[in-house]
Formats: sequence, structure tokens, C-alpha cells
Amino acid sequence: MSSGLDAAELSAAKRVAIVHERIDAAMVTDAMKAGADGAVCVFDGIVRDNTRGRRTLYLDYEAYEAMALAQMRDLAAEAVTRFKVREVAILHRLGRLVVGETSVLIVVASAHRGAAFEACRWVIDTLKKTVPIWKKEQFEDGAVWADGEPFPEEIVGSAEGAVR
Amino acid sequence: MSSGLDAAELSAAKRVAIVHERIDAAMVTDAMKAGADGAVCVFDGIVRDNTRGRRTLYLDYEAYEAMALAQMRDLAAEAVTRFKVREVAILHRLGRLVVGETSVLIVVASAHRGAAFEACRWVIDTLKKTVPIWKKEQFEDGAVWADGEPFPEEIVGSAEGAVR
Amino acid sequence: MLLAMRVRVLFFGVLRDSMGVAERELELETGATVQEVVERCRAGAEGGVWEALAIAVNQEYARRERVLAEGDEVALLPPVSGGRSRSSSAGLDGAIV
Amino acid sequence: MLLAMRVRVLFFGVLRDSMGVAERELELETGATVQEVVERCRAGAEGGVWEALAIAVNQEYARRERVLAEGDEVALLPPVSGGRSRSSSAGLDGAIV
Repeated sequence: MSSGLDAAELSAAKRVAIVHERIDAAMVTDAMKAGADGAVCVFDGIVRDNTRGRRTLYLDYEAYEAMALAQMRDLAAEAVTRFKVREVAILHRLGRLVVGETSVLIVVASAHRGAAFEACRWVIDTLKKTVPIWKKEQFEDGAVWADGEPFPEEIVGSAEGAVR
Repeated sequence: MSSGLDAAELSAAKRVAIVHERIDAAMVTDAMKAGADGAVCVFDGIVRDNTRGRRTLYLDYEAYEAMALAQMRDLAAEAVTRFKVREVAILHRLGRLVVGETSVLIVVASAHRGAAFEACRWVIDTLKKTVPIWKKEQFEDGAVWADGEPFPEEIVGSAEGAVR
Repeated sequence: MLLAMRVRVLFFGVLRDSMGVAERELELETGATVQEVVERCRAGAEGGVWEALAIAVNQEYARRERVLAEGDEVALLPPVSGGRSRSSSAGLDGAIV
Repeated sequence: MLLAMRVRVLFFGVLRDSMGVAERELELETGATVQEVVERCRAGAEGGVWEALAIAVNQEYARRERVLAEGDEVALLPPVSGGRSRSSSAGLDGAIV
């Protein structure tokens, strides 16, 4: 009441973050576990050495940072409500990442495994369609902004509205 | 040819194990990552502090160890084939585990996230129905062998055959 | 033409590269919508990404009909590509830029 | 009765507790099947787990009709419960033992 942040919001603020340094998956996962949990599902998105056989040197991630963070917080909160899991962490790294490094980490802690898997999958699928982050992929012979997946209908409005 | 184990088998032997000490999820996950991977999905099964509200003190896991290990190796190999993921690790711990400790760890590394999630989920679901491991749960007022899920039809044979 | 308000327009990803700037300021008439910002920015610009954009106003997704106000932050967002592994059903890669 | 072979029978989990031993040796006639091992062990034993058992012969799942051979290792396996989190569709807990 005095701080303007309740315990749940405070916790959510620590669990959802945009970072510019290496993501320590083990530290995040260990910090998430609580006595009521029986299942932890982790999605660790890492930089692959190729896209369709073309060798990747590195990726540059950039974001509309304030909006992306707000969207990630909304996603974490909605996943808790929708799948009735105990807690969700979402971290995304920006800047230059080399092969093998973690760009996004999602951790879901839950009493039961079904909900943990479903929430984790839903968060990464939704993040990739709605959170304003972009990556430019550097190949040996040039750089490409990766094609994103099309925005969901509820974000762009009707096709008519979008094209007019 | 000289050793009798090819590289894939040798790798599989290290990735699938029954252990009696603490499982180091971070070490296993980091060791799994390779350049061709874009997605790592981890399922970390941990000891919960209660079962339906009854407080759990600890769990004792036991196995038909040689058979369990063979089954786990088969599961890992089948997951790779069925879901076309690059590699699967399955570790299960036996003995006495306290709240918060990892009993089972499944790690799937893959180029794409869909296959990683599906393989990971399939492995834990199948393991829980077919791999001969049992747990006895110690509560404050007594111990219970946890009910397992019924065996799949292909394992017990026809219901007629089973009951006769 | 009565110019009654200013908005800040942000460009991201491939759009920032093709515009050559990360942001610009626009003067608009009272009652102008998001759609008018898109059309003003698009005038003279090339490329197909314009059809697939999402728009955020003050960091929340907004429809093209949304009426703007003085000082609004309008972001033009190409399809996002965070995370890492691409679903196998996704489209082709973009061209080299 | 011609006793022509011996098999080793292993008990696990709740079954080991209720049998009071982890294993026993059985003498069987030539041509005896898995089903006969189950019936011999079940004689005089109590509890409902017998209906839900799986059987392994030499560490592989086997059907009740499987004909046994000298020296076979026959394991009687209650429904397994490895891993940790139970699916919400699972049945009730067992009784205190």
C-alpha cells in the first residue's frame, strides 16, 4: 500500500527483463523453484550457426525496449492466469550475440507438468508474434533483417484497415 | 569398428543415465548445446512439498535399474528419430530426495522449437508410463507407494491376457 | 492547412534502415489518425514491408483509425523476430540489405 | 510333476513390500508361461495390484503367454511412478502402507 507495488508485482518485475549481458539460465531456473513446484519447463533459445544452410556469423537484436518489456510483463501475467502455473520468467537479450548464446529464456514453474509445458510453449509462440524485438542476421556475404511472423489479426486490425 | 561402439552410441551412453547423486541441470544443458541448435527445451521434475495438500517429507525412488536404463536409452533414440531433434538427454535420480531436488531431467536440443517441445513432452509422458521406476512418498503420518499411471496396452497385452 | 499538433514517429528494424533515420517529428491536423502517419511516412518510400506493419501509439498496439493527440509517440513496427528458433511454417527470409 | 527349470522372480515397489522379499526362485515345468509365474506368486498374496502388473522377462516387457526358459529373470512390475509431477488426470493415491 505504501510502496505502490504489491509482492506479486515486485516479483514479476524481477522475473521479466530485457538484458544486454549473458543470460545465466541456471541462476534464473534455480531462483524460480519453490516448494509447491513439481515441474519446471525451460525454453532456451540459442543462436544457431546457420539459417537454411547459410552460415551465421552473429545476430544483432534490437527492441522497442519500453514497449517490449511491458508486453513481456503482460505475457508472463497472462500465462499465470491462463494456465494456472505458479510463476513465469521471461528474459530477452539485446545486442550482438554469437553462435550458442541464449537470446531468450522462458522458465515456467508449476505443480504439474502439463500446465508447465503448455504455458512455456504459449509464451514463446506469443512472444515471437507480438513483442517488438527484431534481429539482423550477419552472414559471410551480407546482413538480413529476419522476416518476422505476420502480426496476429487483433494487433494489426482488419486487413482492410491495414491496407485501406 | 574396433571399439564396438560408434560415436552416436557413445554419446547416447553419456546422455542417458541413472544417478544416485544430485543432478546438475546447468551442466547437462550446457554440454548439450551445439552450433546447429536453435532451441533447447528442458523438463526439470522436482520434489514438491505436498501431494494433494498432504505435506511431503521426502521421496525414495527405486528402479529395476538395468531395465530402466535400457528403456531410457530406447526412449532417447526413439525421440530423436520420431521428432527429428538433434539430441536428447534423460537423467533420473534414485534414492532419497528432499523437497526441491531434481528427480528427472530431460533436455532436448533441436534446430527448431516445435520439435524440441514435442519431443521433451513425449519423453516425460512416456517415461512415466513405461520406465520401471517407483517412488515411495514419506508423509508425516506414514509412507505411500505412489500410484503409477496404468501401463499402456502394448506393454501389458490384452486386458483378457492380463487378468485371464 | 491548419497544423495543430506534433507527434513523434519511431522506425524499427528493416524500416529504420530503409528510412535512414530512427525517428522523425510530424506535424498533423487536429483529428489526424494513425493511418495518416503511415501514409505520410510511406510517401516516396519503397519496399513491401508497409503492408505488414503494426503500429503502436504510446507503446501500445493501435488500429489505423486511432485518432492522435499532441505529443503522441507513434511507432511503426515491422513483423517482429525476437526469440531464436523459427517455426518451420514461417515464410522465406528477407532479401540481403 | 516334472520340474525341469528354474527362474528367478523379482518384485518391485509395493509388490516387494507386500511379498516381504525382493526376489525368489521358482521351479517350473518345461513350457511354463509368464502367467503361471504370476499365479504361483499370487497364491495366498493379497491386494489389488496383481491386476495392473506388467511383466518383464530378461529386462524386456513380455506378455502373459510368453514361454519361459531355464534361468530366465522374470520381473513383476507394479505401475511405474518415476519422474515427478503427476498428470492431473491420474487416479487417487494408494493407501498408507
